[in-house]
Amino acid sequence: MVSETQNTPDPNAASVPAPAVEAASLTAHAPDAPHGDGHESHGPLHHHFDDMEQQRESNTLGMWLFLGTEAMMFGGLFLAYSLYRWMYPWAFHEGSSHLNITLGTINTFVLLFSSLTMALAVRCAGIKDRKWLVRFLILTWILGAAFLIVKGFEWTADYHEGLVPGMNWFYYNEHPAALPRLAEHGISQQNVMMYFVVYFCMTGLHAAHMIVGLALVGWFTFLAAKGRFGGGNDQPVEILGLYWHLIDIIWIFLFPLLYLIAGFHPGGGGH
Amino acid sequence: MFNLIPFLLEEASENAGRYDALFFGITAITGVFAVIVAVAIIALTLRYRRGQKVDRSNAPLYGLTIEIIWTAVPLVAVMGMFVWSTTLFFSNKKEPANALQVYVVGKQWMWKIQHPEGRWEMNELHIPLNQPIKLTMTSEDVIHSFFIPAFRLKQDVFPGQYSTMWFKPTKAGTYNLFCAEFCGTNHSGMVGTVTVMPPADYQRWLSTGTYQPSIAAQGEKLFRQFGCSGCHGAAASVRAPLLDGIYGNPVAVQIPRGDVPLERVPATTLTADDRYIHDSILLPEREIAAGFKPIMPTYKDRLNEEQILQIIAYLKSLGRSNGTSNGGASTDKTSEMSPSDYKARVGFTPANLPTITKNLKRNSPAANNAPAASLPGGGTPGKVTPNRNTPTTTPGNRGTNR
Amino acid sequence: MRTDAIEQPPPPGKPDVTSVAYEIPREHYLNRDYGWKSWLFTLDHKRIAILYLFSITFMFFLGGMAATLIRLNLITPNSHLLRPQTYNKMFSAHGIIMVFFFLIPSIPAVFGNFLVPMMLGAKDLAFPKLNLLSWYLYMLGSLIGIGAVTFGGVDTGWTFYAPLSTQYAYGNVAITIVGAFLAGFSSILTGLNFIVTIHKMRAPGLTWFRLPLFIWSMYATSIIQVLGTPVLAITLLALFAERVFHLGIFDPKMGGDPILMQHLFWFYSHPAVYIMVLPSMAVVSEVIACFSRRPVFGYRFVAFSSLAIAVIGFLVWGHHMFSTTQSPYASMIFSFLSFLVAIPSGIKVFNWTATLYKGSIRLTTPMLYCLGFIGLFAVGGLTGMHLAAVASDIHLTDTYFIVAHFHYIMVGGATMGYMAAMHFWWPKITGRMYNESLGRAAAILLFVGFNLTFFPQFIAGYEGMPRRYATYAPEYQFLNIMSSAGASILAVAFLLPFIYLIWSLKRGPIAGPNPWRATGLEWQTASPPPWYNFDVVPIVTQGPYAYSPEADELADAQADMTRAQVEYELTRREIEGHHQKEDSTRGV
Amino acid sequence: MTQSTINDHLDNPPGDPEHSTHHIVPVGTYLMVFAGLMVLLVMTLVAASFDLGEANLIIAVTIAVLKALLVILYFMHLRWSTKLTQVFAGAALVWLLILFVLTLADFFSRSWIHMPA
Ligand code: HEA
Ligand code: HEA
Ligand code: HEC
Ligand code: CUA
Ligand SMILES: [Cu+2]
Repeated sequence: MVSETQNTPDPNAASVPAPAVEAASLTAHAPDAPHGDGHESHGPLHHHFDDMEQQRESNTLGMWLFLGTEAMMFGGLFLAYSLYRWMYPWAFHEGSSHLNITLGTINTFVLLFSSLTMALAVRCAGIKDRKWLVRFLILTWILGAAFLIVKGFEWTADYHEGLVPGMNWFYYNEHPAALPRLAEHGISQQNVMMYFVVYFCMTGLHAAHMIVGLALVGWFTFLAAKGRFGGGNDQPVEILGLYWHLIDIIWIFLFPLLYLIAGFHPGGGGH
Repeated sequence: MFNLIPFLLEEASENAGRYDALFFGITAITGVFAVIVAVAIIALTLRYRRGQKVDRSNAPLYGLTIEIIWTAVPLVAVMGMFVWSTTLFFSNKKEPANALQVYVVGKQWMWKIQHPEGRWEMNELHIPLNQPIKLTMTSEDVIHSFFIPAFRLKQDVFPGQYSTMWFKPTKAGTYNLFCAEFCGTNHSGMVGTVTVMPPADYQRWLSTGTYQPSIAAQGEKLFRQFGCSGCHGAAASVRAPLLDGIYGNPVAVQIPRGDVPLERVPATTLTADDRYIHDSILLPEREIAAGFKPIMPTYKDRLNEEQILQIIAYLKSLGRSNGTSNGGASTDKTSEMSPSDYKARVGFTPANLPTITKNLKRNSPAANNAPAASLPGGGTPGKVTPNRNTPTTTPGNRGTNR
Repeated sequence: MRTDAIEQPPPPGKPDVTSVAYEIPREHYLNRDYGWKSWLFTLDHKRIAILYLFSITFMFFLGGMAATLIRLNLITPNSHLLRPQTYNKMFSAHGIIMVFFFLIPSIPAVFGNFLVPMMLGAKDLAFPKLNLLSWYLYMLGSLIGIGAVTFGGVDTGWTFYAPLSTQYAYGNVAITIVGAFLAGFSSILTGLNFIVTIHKMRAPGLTWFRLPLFIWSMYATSIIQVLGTPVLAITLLALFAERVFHLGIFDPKMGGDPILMQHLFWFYSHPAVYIMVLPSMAVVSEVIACFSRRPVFGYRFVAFSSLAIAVIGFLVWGHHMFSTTQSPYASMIFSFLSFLVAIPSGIKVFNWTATLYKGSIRLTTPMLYCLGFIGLFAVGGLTGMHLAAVASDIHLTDTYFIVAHFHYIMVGGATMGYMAAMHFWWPKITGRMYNESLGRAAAILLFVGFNLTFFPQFIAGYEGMPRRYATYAPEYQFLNIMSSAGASILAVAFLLPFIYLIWSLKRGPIAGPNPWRATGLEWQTASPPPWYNFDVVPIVTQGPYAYSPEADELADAQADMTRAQVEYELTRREIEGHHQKEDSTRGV
Repeated sequence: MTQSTINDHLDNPPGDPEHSTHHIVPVGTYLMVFAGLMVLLVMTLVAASFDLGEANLIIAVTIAVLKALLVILYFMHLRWSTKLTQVFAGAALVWLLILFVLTLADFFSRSWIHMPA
């Protein structure tokens, strides 16, 4: 099985440099001569790539690898979540019932919608439609910002209710009424706190990614307006899109896992 | 080369002999390979040094057969070692029923050891010869590790959970006791000695030296002081299980999940070992005695590990009750429970009632000091490992379910 | 590039004679432009490699200083030299620096950076800017890190176990964590860059099975870096948050679980040990082939064993937790998988050994280091079997047996591989030869000193001496004195190359493009290489390692003739009073 | 140009390489996908409004996975990406699986040895 690709050394290998350099190819590969095979190369080609195709594929691959690392990173938190939810089912139920499902749903909608606009932006870049590219980017940015604002409201609410571990945790001192309910389930406050620790870690890290995303989208809008993504140089937008969609996907999981533990009861409250 | 006498470490426990066999066994097996590699490298290097006049013609570039050989042979070797060590590992898991319970609490940077009779000592462990000992250990602060080289045993000790290990000392003498898990500034000072003495001497030793009221007595004090008796006492108004005789016996419990109402949670059986009682006190919500409302408050911040150990000792000393209680705990009650009985108490008949009663019946004889099922040597699941129901009964209960 | 450079290979071993036949090429990557800007803002992979070379070597010496203090302190049982607190900070600093700031980046960031594009016939890595960024991240991280461990110090060990690290430890844990975190990201970027480059930028005709084994190993390493490191990152973040805000994610008192932290930590940190050793294996494959003038035996098996190690390496982390309350069943599974990971490593060892067969072996400095690697790695790995076996690990865990185990692999293995690479590619990187006999002496000294240092620790470990002990029971003193004695030899053995390599920069004879008469693509261009590595993009027509002893003899004959010609040429020039030597050095 | 034998079936998309990079998806498709996402979002809430015990979690996660798949395949063009890209996207998931399965296996199996017989 090994033989066919296992090259037998030829005796003069030592003196003739291997691998041999074919004269014919020299002109074709003179350094620093950007050229595409077949199709004309467009957009800025970095010196160390041979052609546009190679550059494109490299960038896409690189971005996907990066998304992989992001997935693994959040994975650690999802693991902690799974473990503690398994350990303290009722506490998580209790904690989750403090969240505002309506706002959560709105945010989910907003983020999914921003994914759509971002996808369309990428498409516009692809078909060199600068006007709409800019518009969709702006729309995406607005939606992203909206998401963060809503999240901000949720967090401040939690803060004032005293549901922020490590910074402001007094909810159960102020709502002695809630204590019987805890006792009913024999929950200790601390395990509810654990829920909120996980909640803030996950949403916090996610929000951090959103902020980075917003900065990039803003910057790209500016560049797009200056027409930097015309002439076949649409890939940066595509790459940005990938990042944006990943953030969206993470939220897709956060929403049911964090907000809906206690179930969704439009007729008021988890209880 | 390890076998040179000065390097041989004393074998002072039953386990030590078997351990050394394994250790030197592995050393021998791997040693063979090490020698083969070393010899091969040296020989080949000398033989084919540049300038040596040797036949270098048509040298092979690959050889499927040889590759298979040096894949398969090591494979066999490692599998052999794996089976050997794993069998030894599991054969050491269960301690004999007559094991003597000793409690160990680690704090930065000392070991506090309590004998059931109430004799307590610091950084020293005195034990009778040829008597299986079971250590139930926990930590007040960080992770420590209880290490007795002469016994070839080590067990990490975690805050907030129990780990246990057991051994049978086979040789009188005094041996090193180390803390093996880095635990801060004075880690290397967290050392002591283990003294193995003939039973007679041990009895004499017990009766001397620093005494405390026996652990059980202290536990009883706490039991009243912290209001346990207010609910668990026979005369209590609150409906809570009587705890007489709960220790070491199977109990019917419900394991709540998420928002599923308690009545809908099928009951299952666990053994009320140290871990179970420890968790019942610190995390009452985890396992609810079947048929009771989960109104017991947690004592997480009020009782420290040492006190809990004392309470457990007390509960253990209570022995069996004659079933005048409503105790969801006490064996004879639950085991004789008919479906109607059960419904009357719990308000529903669990799907797996037969299994429960079967388990309870099977285990009720094991009403001695030794928990029917608890785990010496290796890892005892701590508080982080709620006793989910047996795979055979309602498997649904396991996992991150609601 | 002077073509005759390739046609007249110097007789191996004595380049000093013929080197006059070569000149340092007029323009190369080192002298293309000057000034600190041209270095700190360079995007050239070779220059970034140099930046890494300096910073990483510096880190190694720092870690070594700490090690020196550790060994000095352990000469006496009751810690005469340092207070226990200081000792704890020492081995923590030692472990953290050596692992996060030295060994993990070492070969990939230095030689990987330098060689991967050249071996692929590419002009640079796929993402030069990321490459530079990764160096800045590394610098930031390591500076913060060493700052934290030197001023104030950290006393958690390199494993940062909670709740010790989150509540009870004194040192500035949080800052150190930030350092390790940044270094982690630099490592991710490097790996990402390599993967893309290897997939997308291979020279025409360079199919997967024509790649040097160095690339295969580097590829496997990169996969671990990309998929494993993020988990460490999040773990460190969590520890940081817990230390600063007291969140209690891992704090049992608040319902957290310390064992979860250990799982997360080792999910990265076991695979990380293969990040440390796979690159050294990469080096060994290259060097062994070159100096036994034989293609690596069983190319495909060696290539795939790298991937196998990378994948299986991700399934065994639980073997660091046998003595915790980990489920016995989980322990059993982890033990089983840990045994399995031995097999691919074995395949490598055996194939390397077989490569020597019917070769024409030259014991040059790099070769000595590599043979050392194989032996010491085998011992280290085989003692790993004692630890993979649950029952026997229970006694050995957290004793000096562990310390010996991983030093055999990380010092005797990985670090020796680093030294081998340093010597093997030094001529390529600098264009100069170092002093061969000094090199050999250092290599042998290292081997001797190493075994004297760490073999006694196996015994001490079996005897039950716990690790991370500032003071220890007197019966272990004898073994520790041996160990400390060895360490001082080690120190000398590491200092020696440091000196003669620096010396060679100016004084060393000029190496020429291919002093070892090696066949790798990187040797087909001038040394030091030109800015874009190759004046022409090579087209690959055959596999790596086209060595053969017979051809060697032939080439030798040629070389002898060359030498004769050269000597003749020399004398002629002498007569003409023309001082070739000075001219040639001017090129540098 | 740097395509080699192995490369050919790894780095190249089925069909014209051009499409691997700028594949222009009709707007309609995007709108359809978005509609699908909305439907799933509603389903999530509806499912959560019933109390189905364990089932709730399973359903919720399943729906989330479907949503993610839609985004990945269409918005992120994975459907039209090179095999190589798809492989790496998959790898991340496999590795996540390793992390979860082996870790939770520990916690879930701890109590087994405690079960009465
Ligand atoms: C480069 C670093 C490196 C490498 C490559 C390895 C490789 C291996 N390690 Fe090691 N290890 C560490 C670094 C490393 N380790 C460190 C730093 C620690 C301590 C961490 C800490 O707590 O601080 C540690 C700890 C450690 C432990 C935990 C000990 C404990 O704390 O209780 C275990 C347990 O299984 C282990 C096992 C192994 C195994 C099975 C291999 C295998 O990969 C080895 C495979 C190689 C061979 C087997 C040799 C070659 C093969 C042959 C010659 C063929 C024939 C072989 C057989 C027949 C078996 N290691
Ligand atoms: C790449 C990894 C690496 C390397 C190269 C080394 C190198 C060395 N290590 Fe390392 N070591 C670790 C990784 C490494 N170690 C890790 C991860 C731990 C665990 C930490 C923990 O428990 O958390 C550890 C722990 C550790 C211990 C155990 C401490 C304890 O548990 O109490 C000891 C004890 O002997 C030790 C010794 C040495 C020695 C003598 C060297 C020698 O090889 C060093 C030789 C090099 C030099 C000496 C530097 C070069 C010379 C100079 C700088 C000149 C100045 C010095 C002199 C003049 C003497 N190390
Ligand atoms: C508010 C009343 C109350 C107090 C005070 C109380 N308990 Fe309980 N305890 C209960 C109830 C009700 C149960 C049964 C439901 C459950 O298992 O949580 C119970 C269960 C238990 C169990 C498990 C018994 C079984 O059958 O499973 C143990 C052990 C226990 N308690 C010990 C203690 C100890 C020790 C204390 C004091 C430190 C204490 N309890 C204080 C009400 C109380
Ligand atoms: Cu306690 Cu180390
Ligand atoms: Cu490991």
